[in-house]
Amino acid sequence: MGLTVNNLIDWINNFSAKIEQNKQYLSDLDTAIGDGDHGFNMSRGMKAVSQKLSTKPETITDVFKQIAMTLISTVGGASGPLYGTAFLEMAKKSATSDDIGELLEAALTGIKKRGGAEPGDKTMVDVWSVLVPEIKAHNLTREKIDSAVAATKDLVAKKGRASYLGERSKGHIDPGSQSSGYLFEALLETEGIL
Amino acid sequence: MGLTVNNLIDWINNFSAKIEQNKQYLSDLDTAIGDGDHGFNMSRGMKAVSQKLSTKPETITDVFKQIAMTLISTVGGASGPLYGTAFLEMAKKSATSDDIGELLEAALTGIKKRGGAEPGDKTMVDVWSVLVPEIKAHNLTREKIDSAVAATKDLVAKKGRASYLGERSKGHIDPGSQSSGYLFEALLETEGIL
Amino acid sequence: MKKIINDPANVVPEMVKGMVRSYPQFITKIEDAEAVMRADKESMTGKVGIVSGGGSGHEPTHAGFVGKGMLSAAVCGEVFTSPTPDQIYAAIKAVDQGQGVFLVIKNYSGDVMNFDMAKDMADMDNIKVKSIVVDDDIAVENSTFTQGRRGVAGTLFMHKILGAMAQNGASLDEIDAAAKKVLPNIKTIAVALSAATNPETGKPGFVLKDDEIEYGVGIHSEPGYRREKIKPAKDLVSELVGKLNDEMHLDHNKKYAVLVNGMGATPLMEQYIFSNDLLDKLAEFDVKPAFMKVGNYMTSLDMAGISLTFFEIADEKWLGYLNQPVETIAW
Amino acid sequence: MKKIINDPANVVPEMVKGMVRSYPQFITKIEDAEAVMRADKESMTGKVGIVSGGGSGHEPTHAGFVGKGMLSAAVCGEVFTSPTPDQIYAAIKAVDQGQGVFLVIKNYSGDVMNFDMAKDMADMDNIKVKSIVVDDDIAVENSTFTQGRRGVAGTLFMHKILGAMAQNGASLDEIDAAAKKVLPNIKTIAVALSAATNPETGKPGFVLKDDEIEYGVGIHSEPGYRREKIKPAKDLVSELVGKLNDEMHLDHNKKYAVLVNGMGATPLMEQYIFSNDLLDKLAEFDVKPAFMKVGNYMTSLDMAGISLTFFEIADEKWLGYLNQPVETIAW
Ligand SMILES: Nc1ncnc2c1ncn2[C@@H]1O[C@H](COP(=O)(O)OP(=O)(O)O)[C@@H](O)[C@H]1O
Ligand SMILES: Nc1ncnc2c1ncn2[C@@H]1O[C@H](COP(=O)(O)OP(=O)(O)O)[C@@H](O)[C@H]1O
Ligand SMILES: [Mg+2]
Ligand SMILES: [Mg+2]
Ligand SMILES: [Mg+2]
Ligand SMILES: [Mg+2]
Repeated sequence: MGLTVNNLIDWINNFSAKIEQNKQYLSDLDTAIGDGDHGFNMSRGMKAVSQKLSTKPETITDVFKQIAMTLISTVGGASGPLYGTAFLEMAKKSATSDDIGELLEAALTGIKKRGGAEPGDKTMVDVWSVLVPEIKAHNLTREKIDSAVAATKDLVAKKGRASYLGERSKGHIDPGSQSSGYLFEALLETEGIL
Repeated sequence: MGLTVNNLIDWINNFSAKIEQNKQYLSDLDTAIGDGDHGFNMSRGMKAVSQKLSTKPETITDVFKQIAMTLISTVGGASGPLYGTAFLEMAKKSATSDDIGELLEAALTGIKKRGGAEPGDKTMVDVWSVLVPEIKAHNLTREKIDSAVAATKDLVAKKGRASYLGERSKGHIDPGSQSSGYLFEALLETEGIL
Repeated sequence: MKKIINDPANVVPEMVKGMVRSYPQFITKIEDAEAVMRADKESMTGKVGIVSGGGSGHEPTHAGFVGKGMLSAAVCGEVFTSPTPDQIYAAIKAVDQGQGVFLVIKNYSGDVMNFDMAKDMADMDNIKVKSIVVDDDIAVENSTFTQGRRGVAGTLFMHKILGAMAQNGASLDEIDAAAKKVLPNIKTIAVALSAATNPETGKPGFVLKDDEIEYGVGIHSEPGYRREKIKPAKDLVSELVGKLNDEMHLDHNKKYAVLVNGMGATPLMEQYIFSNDLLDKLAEFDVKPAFMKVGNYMTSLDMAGISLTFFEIADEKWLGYLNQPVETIAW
Repeated sequence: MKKIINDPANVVPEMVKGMVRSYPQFITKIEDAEAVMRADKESMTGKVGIVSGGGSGHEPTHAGFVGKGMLSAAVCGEVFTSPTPDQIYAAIKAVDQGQGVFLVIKNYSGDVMNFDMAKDMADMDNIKVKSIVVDDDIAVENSTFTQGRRGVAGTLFMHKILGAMAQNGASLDEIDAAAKKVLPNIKTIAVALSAATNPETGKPGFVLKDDEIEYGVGIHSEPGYRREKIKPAKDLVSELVGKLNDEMHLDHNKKYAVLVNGMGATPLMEQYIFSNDLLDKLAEFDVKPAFMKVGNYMTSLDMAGISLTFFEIADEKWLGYLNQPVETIAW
């Protein structure tokens, strides 16, 4: 078991498919507490990524780097730099490690640094910080993903566009947490990585 | 029988009341083939006229002049100068005649000169040019007024805003003809003038 | 109807006050009239006055174009209703410098009659007045037996040319001659996505379905020549340019000024997308505008849509007049 | 959704092309980026560059303010979406004259992060970059633990002040110091009558009833602080001025610049009526604006509504900067 160029690309393409399928749902979540574009932003970026990866890079590091650069240069908004930074940190870490848990931990550190959000701020950080330890402990399950995503519903946003709503941001799932949920679902479904 | 300051003012106040009552209808007619303001234009003007006439002028000529000047300075649009000119011409004529038929004939000449419209152009000229001869012949009836107004329905407009519609102006009563109809109805209802 | 107003009956006086108070450096109110004149009176000394106006609801037209190098005064009628002769006359009188006053009138029977009556009043006061009636809207069939065509956004080019000439010291007769020469070179055509709602009536002038547009509508929601399903911007451009070309016969040896005019509620984004397609279309004729403006200039309250004006620059001097700097709120 | 566009996915590049092609005298496209820079490159020689930008849909902001005396370049993201770091970096690189580049960023997490990453890229290329994050929208509660307040229409005053300073030869450090001093003096609050419809989503950001308004909405249809029945313009003015006064404590011994900003679909007529009531309200505080602008400057596509910005002129020089002439499409 371990990360390879092939299963990494499978994971990402699966993520991309989930984004495409749930584009409208993600945007609807963002309409409630943001500006209604998260699905479109992610879809624009992941389409470009899949397109890019159709020419297979040679190393895992190259795959991560290409994903990062493509997301950074096509998504924009808040999710572009955050997902971009996540993959960039994984690219860096992959020079010295091929452990998916360690890579994702580096990604989370990057996301937190880039956006300044902490757990509880109702951002994707909430999902990542719950699930990364589970991955490291080889305990990731679909239920855990779903509950991590659902748990953002009751939080009051402190970072991102939803923060302008204050208390009224309660009662809605955070769109970036939902898309992150898809990333982890896709990981769970990809044979051979975890 | 004859025109007096009192019955002239009665006539005009009655006209004013009819305009107020049918303001929306006149504007609706104007919406179909113009810009939807004829009722509002006439209402604004006739309110000002009634207000003005609450201090009774001394002579018939003064009454006509006040009506004319008030309409000219408050109505605007096409109907302001046309009705204004009509009453101005009646003021002029009233120096030498108190025959309502002759006065209205002078008014009609003024309207035609001011606006350049001829009978058949689907303007108030159509109603005036049918009814003035009837008044001169002491033959004005409610039926004749109604039919003169209704007859504008099948015409194609050549002057005024409705002319931009060409053939499509057919099938709608001309708003200025309808308001002129009210003027003649009010005249018919006023005791002692005709 | 949801509007930021107080009493629908007072929208014009309140607007005029708001405008002169917001921009005292450019315009000032003419006493006892809903009309504005240049604040910079010195710039008018010894010059012919240029006065325009018409119904309100077309802002920034006309008051936004009052200032050094453009209009001397603008008269603001009720919404979509010609101003009255006394108001127009007040403006004429306020700006006359003994050199006469030139009136720019849009071709609506109300405007024509009211401005004519004002002219009669000025005549009695020995103020020399000449005028031009602008009729640039090609949506309407033309005929000498009818009212003829409407005056719409192309009127701004008339304002600009004559305003520059007056500023440079042209006489009333020279301005009159130039106006006659400019007139047949200005043509406009519009497409609407929705009608304006007059605050007084509270109702839109017409209602288009969610996927319908109408070509050739006027700036007071007068009906146009065809209704159809919404099309891509490119196709709207083709339709409008086609109509204008039928009238003007675009010629790559000639120079054109172009005005892409938003009707009020159409975002600049859409106007620029339209402009991009327009410039592609003009390139097919090997035409590149010598002068171009894009924005909300002659609006119709909250109407959505765009009008397109071509102005053939038949006299090289006109390009200079178009580019001559002005001091106005909106040019 | 009825819009004058071609493909919703292409609105930004088509708009940028339309804009630079319509106004080549002011702006030119930066190669391989959805960004524009001054056509008048000479006016930038030896000066600090001022770069701003953000999501598109706020036209004429930002590209309409690029030109001599104001912005050096503007980056145009997708509709309501921050531009990407490579695009921002391309603009920085295009305008840098060795004197450094100053970035004016509106406070949205996306903008802040993308501009930060662009700054990192510039650092690696040894281009000196400093920046300010504008957060003028007082609708949002402020706290150091949250994202803080949004950047909205007041950003234009920042652009104008810094643009004038750069034009006059100020150094990067001087501009940085001025930006920090200007920032707390700009406050904005809005009222919306309807939301914008993003061409990509095809849906309005929120839906208000036929007689409802919402105070405090953002320029991307972010929700505001209160929804209620529409009121007369006077009362809207009272609400907004009240909110601003709570923050700024209007003082007749101080000078203020005022921006009455239309959100896109609100006619100028309504903006001027609002301005008239505003000036009455300010007179109650014995305040008369030292500088005022009314119009569509920082729009939100086809949103209907108005935002009101007060800028306390804490330094007399700022008034001069506001009045300093510029060569842009839209100031
Ligand atoms: N500062 C931040 N730190 C971490 N995540 C953030 C931050 N700001 C926003 N996000 C995430 O980004 C998501 C919104 O992304 P998106 O809608 O694409 O961008 P934008 O808000 O610019 O429109 C939010 O749901 C949230 O999960
Ligand atoms: N040239 C004209 N001659 C005679 N009557 C005219 C002329 N132009 C318009 N009208 C009359 O004026 C009426 C419209 O008046 P109104 O709606 O108040 O003015 P406007 O058309 O300026 O909005 C028309 O119904 C028609 O009867
Ligand atoms: Mg979003
Ligand atoms: Mg009418
Ligand atoms: Mg009218
Ligand atoms: Mg966004």
